[in-house]
Amino acid sequence: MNESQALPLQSNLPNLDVSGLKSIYRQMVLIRRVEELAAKAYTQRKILGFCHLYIGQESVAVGAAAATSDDYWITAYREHGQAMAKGVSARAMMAELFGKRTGSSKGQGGSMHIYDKESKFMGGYGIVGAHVPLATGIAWAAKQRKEGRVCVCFFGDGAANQGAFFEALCLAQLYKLPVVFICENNFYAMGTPLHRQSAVTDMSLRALGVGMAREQFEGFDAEVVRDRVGAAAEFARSGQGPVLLEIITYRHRGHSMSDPAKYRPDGELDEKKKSDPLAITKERLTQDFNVSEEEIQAIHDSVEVEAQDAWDFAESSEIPDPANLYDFTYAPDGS
Amino acid sequence: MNESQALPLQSNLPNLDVSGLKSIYRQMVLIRRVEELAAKAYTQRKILGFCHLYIGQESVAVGAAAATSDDYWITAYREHGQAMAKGVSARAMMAELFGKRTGSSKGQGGSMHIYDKESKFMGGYGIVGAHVPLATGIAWAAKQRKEGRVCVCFFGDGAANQGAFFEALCLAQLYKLPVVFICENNFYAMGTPLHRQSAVTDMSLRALGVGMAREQFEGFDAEVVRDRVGAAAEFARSGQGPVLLEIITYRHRGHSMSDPAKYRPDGELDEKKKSDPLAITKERLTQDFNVSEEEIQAIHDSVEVEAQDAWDFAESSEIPDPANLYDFTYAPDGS
Amino acid sequence: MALIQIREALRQAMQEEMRRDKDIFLMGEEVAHYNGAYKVSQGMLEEFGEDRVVDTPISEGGFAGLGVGAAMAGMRPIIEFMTWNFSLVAFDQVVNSAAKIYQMSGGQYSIPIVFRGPNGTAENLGSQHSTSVDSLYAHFPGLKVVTYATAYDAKGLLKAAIRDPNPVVFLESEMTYGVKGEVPDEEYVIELGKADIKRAGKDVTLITWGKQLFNVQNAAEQLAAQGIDAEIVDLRSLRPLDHETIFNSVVKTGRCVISHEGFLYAGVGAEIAARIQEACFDVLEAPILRVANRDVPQPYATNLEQLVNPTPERIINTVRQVMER
Amino acid sequence: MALIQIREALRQAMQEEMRRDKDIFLMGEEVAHYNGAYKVSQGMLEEFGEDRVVDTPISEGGFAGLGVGAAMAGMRPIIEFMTWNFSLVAFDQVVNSAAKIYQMSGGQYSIPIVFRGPNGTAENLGSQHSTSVDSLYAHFPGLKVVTYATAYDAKGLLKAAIRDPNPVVFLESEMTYGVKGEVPDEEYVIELGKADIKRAGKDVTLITWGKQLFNVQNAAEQLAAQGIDAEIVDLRSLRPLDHETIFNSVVKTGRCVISHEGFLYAGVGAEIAARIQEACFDVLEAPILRVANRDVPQPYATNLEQLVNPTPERIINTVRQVMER
Ligand SMILES: Cc1ncc(C[n+]2csc(CCOP(=O)(O)OP(=O)(O)O)c2C)c(N)n1
Ligand SMILES: Cc1ncc(C[n+]2csc(CCOP(=O)(O)OP(=O)(O)O)c2C)c(N)n1
Ligand SMILES: [Mg+2]
Ligand SMILES: [Mg+2]
Repeated sequence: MNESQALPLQSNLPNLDVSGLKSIYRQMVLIRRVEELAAKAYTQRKILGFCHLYIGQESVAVGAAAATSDDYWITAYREHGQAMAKGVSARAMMAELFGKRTGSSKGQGGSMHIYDKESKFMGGYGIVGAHVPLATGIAWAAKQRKEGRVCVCFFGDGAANQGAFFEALCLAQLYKLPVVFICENNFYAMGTPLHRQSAVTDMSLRALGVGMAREQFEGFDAEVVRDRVGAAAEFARSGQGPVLLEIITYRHRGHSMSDPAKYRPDGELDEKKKSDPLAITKERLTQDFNVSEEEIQAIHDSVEVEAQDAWDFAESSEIPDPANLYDFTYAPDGS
Repeated sequence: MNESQALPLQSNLPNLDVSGLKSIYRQMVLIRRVEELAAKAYTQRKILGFCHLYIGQESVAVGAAAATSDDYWITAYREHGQAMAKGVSARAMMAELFGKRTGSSKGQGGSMHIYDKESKFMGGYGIVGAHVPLATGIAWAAKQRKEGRVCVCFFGDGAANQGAFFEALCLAQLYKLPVVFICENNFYAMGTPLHRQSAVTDMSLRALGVGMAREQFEGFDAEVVRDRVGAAAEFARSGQGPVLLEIITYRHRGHSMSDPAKYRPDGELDEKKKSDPLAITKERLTQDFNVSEEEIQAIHDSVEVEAQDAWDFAESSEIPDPANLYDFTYAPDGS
Repeated sequence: MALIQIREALRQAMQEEMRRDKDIFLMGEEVAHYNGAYKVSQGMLEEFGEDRVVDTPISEGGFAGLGVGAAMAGMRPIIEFMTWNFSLVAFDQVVNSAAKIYQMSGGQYSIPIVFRGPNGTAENLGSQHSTSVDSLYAHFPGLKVVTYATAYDAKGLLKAAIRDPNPVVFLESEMTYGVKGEVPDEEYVIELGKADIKRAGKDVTLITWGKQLFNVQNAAEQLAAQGIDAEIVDLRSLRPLDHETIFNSVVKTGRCVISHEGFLYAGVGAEIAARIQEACFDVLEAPILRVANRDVPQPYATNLEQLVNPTPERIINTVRQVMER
Repeated sequence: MALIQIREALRQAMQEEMRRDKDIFLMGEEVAHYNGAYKVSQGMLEEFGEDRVVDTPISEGGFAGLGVGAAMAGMRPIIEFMTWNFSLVAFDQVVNSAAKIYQMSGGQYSIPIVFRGPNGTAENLGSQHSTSVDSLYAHFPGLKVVTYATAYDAKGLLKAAIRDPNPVVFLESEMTYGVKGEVPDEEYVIELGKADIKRAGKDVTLITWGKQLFNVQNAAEQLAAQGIDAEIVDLRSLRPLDHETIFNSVVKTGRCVISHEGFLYAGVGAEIAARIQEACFDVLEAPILRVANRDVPQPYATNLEQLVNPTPERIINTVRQVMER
């Protein structure tokens, strides 16, 4: 009772076939391309405010989505990739970043607050750590209603120092709620490297203090992420309680568009780029599944079209109607 | 680096001689007697508001004081016993409870907010868990000024669910601050037993998540508490970092004066009273140190005098001067 | 009509709503097995079971957030803070999560949640246990803030709060849980956002809310004996505010005193004064005065505490000042 | 005199004080190795070392509490919140620990601490990153609340805040860190609690604080061109308030508009309006009006955000309304 559950857990997901893996690859390429365009739009001041890119971490969101497509997701402000992996279209995404009424949050939220009820994407949040308790409530509802769903909750290594995170772990374990907590350890919280923000650098150890099942693994390979998140989700879904996963990853860009990321040790970025999620999955496709370079190129071409279309859509959409300014403060009676 | 320090730690305290043990015994008897009088005064409405008694837990405070008399202490609202163990006189204590200007906080604080700068008693606090971060700051100051002091921080089993507690653990371990965290596990947070408020019931496990040294032990014997707290304080004092101690204890009364404590299982209280701290130390004195029943009685007699004197002092002291109402909001310039 | 305690009125409101809608649940410290720190939820665990009346660990931020998440996913949580003092460790969840998700999501997720518990000063609890949070929460668009003084209002307003699709901050008082009042046998709901004239009068408008109504009523009776006929406006809802009732009364009397618990500085009373002087400038015959706590952290000692609190005596003196203009 | 950015003025204030008193240290997220999220503390790690310029994990409640504890034990911490939005997870530590320990201890422990960081709306940051905390903290006796618009005020006030034996909430703005202003070469300190007349005028009093001063100055210039001569009172200190300067100005002009960032409801502007109408009732020729954020959570889209913010245009229109009475 006082001991954390031994892991690794068993995953019951069938192996991915080539079309499944191609779709994962395409999704990762699309996220990266949309992020690149977002960066470009930001420098053109078409996107404003804070903008935190997901480039380098695509395998985490896309791998996790392959295992939990009908489950709830909730996350922080670095959520463009997660939103798209879960089902937000490139158009709705980009339009939100552009602050247009066609955006996923109608231009109210912006980069940090993408929501999509349809795909059970419960939003991106700006107060570090504060969304983690929300995950326990979503899981509470799923459990009470016997939906058989879990809530997947993403947060960073830096967030694992917040009291809100800890309280959520305590509650989830006490009530045995179906939450898969995913700490995306990209080794930095803004400019602060992990070893200067936490005495332990294996963040999955946080689970020990509350007796929660846990696992730490590298997440550059989307297939591995799919498998391990699938296993954790099965565990949580079956009523055995929550799981804390620490997925090791890396962000290729600065913390946000305004961070030049000068704090990285020389060579670190180049070293990490050797395990670029896109390259890993591409290699698997070409080496193990004999997918041709032409097919790969076709994926990239179709992504390019979709991403450009998203840009065009965002650009040509209308800004929010000032007449609706007061419509988003209170839900109307009866809703 | 990611592993909690192995315990038990070594204590370098010399054994207590008979006079040391007698003084511990006297202190425990005094605390109990003052608490009993506080209960009586409460029923007479001489003491008002919330009043949380320490009866049953005396060995923890008195044992800890024997090991850390010149160190800083900070605690929650169940602090009468700790305040007295650390050096607050029965008079100043009782006068504060009576809301008199001669009280330790001049009648401003009341039962939950006893302070005494002189004896480095940094106060009792009313927001569960919120004082735990303060301990890290006190230890920060002690460390910066190379005082060689530690900060001993008491809190309950219930408090170990608060985010503030967790954040304090993280900070203390990251900065290797000289804090001895003492979780007084009396098995209840108000009416909620431990197993319904936490998935793990060994609260010292909380340390694992941040890589902190830890130990769990029974604290009914003040000598044991002195030894183990001494060991933890040595460890922290020597610069090796904080320690989380979970000291198992029991409160004989309800949560506060207004709680009839009907939630206890039948027989539990009687069972626990078999390990009454006063009885244990008394037995040690009479059996191992050949202290006579007359000497024991003399201790009780002198305590009775001191406790009654405290009551009389409190009763006869003046209430605060209304003219000073505004003197406690802001410290004057230059202070 | 039945004469019941306020705690029973609140309990009935929760029970009736929970019977009606299985998505409603009550969560907080000691609400289940202990039957509530102040016995508001007495017997509810027995009726509704552990899934719907839920004890929590001491982690207000955590379970307030749990409630918000559950609301997003379609449930209707009632989150009890043992007292609102303890909500200050959950402040961010209330003002940044509950209050803003409807807006941040562009209207996709409404947050039908009630946060409730006792607010303000009780007696001799010291400064950390005596905070009135009224203005802290009423400051934020996205929240509704509701309070009551009588059993009738308590029940009708809590039912409305539970049915509201928005986060409602519902302010009670441990000092008055035992106060009895008449409550109809048949079901009723009191619309949020409507003030109530608790006493009609023509000389001066007294604006108040929450248990401070009792002090104001006491003052009004004494004033009546002195020939001053005060009208009492009990706001009940602090956000939204019922401008119409407030302004109509002041237009009628031309004079106004606002009395509330808690600190004066940037309190709800300041807001009301600011609005009244704006809307009723031409009819005001005297400045609007306020009677609230004196500007110090609440002291423990009884004599000091009484000096700090907004007593009937202080209200009377202030009204006399206003009348003498 | 030197022409320097506000961030440099703030840095100089901290540096000068830290050189003078080794008990002062700066702590917060990214303040040391990263040189500050907004480069306010640039170079300070190098000068003062890791013991006195300290990076923290993301745990505002934890390190705010650490600061309070250190202050109790005799140090003088400066705690930086990367922005004040994030102080909301540390709210309890500021209002229940920092603000009350001096009182709870019967005056034994003073808490000489400065909490500082940028406050209020920047641009397009969405609702969770755009909170103005002014009134939330000014509500509490035990705290002082200070802000500035110019480099000169920034430096002199921050030095005073650091020297103050009480907890000071010091409100900055990321939008103006780069704004330059003249600062004397010799040392100076600006006493807390003193407002400053930023423009003398006779027709109407404009009260403001923080970076909103720039909008108010802009409005005043346009108004001058229209023949309306406005006096601008820059409060600088929200708690304590400088009644004398405020009331003298309103007595002179007979008209008043208050403009500030953040929400109107129970904002600091409400408090000032309430006090002015009380103190200056007989001289007021028009109601006191307020111009603040519109009552919605801050939207992301630029056109909506501009609609929400208290712009010079809105100030001008409001002043004209007041003048037409
Ligand atoms: C409560 C709070 N404190 C500080 C910030 C400012 N901030 C935004 S992101 C961030 C770093 C978070 O790091 P991590 O959790 O590792 O996530 P990552 O950015 O690496 O994805 C900080 C300090 C914030 N948004 N909220
Ligand atoms: C933040 C907060 N939440 C709730 C309370 C009400 N409360 C006071 S004591 C207590 C129980 C604390 O239990 P524990 O930490 O085990 O300490 P013990 O009373 O057993 O000494 C509660 C819930 C509070 N004071 N502060
Ligand atoms: Mg990170
Ligand atoms: Mg306990």
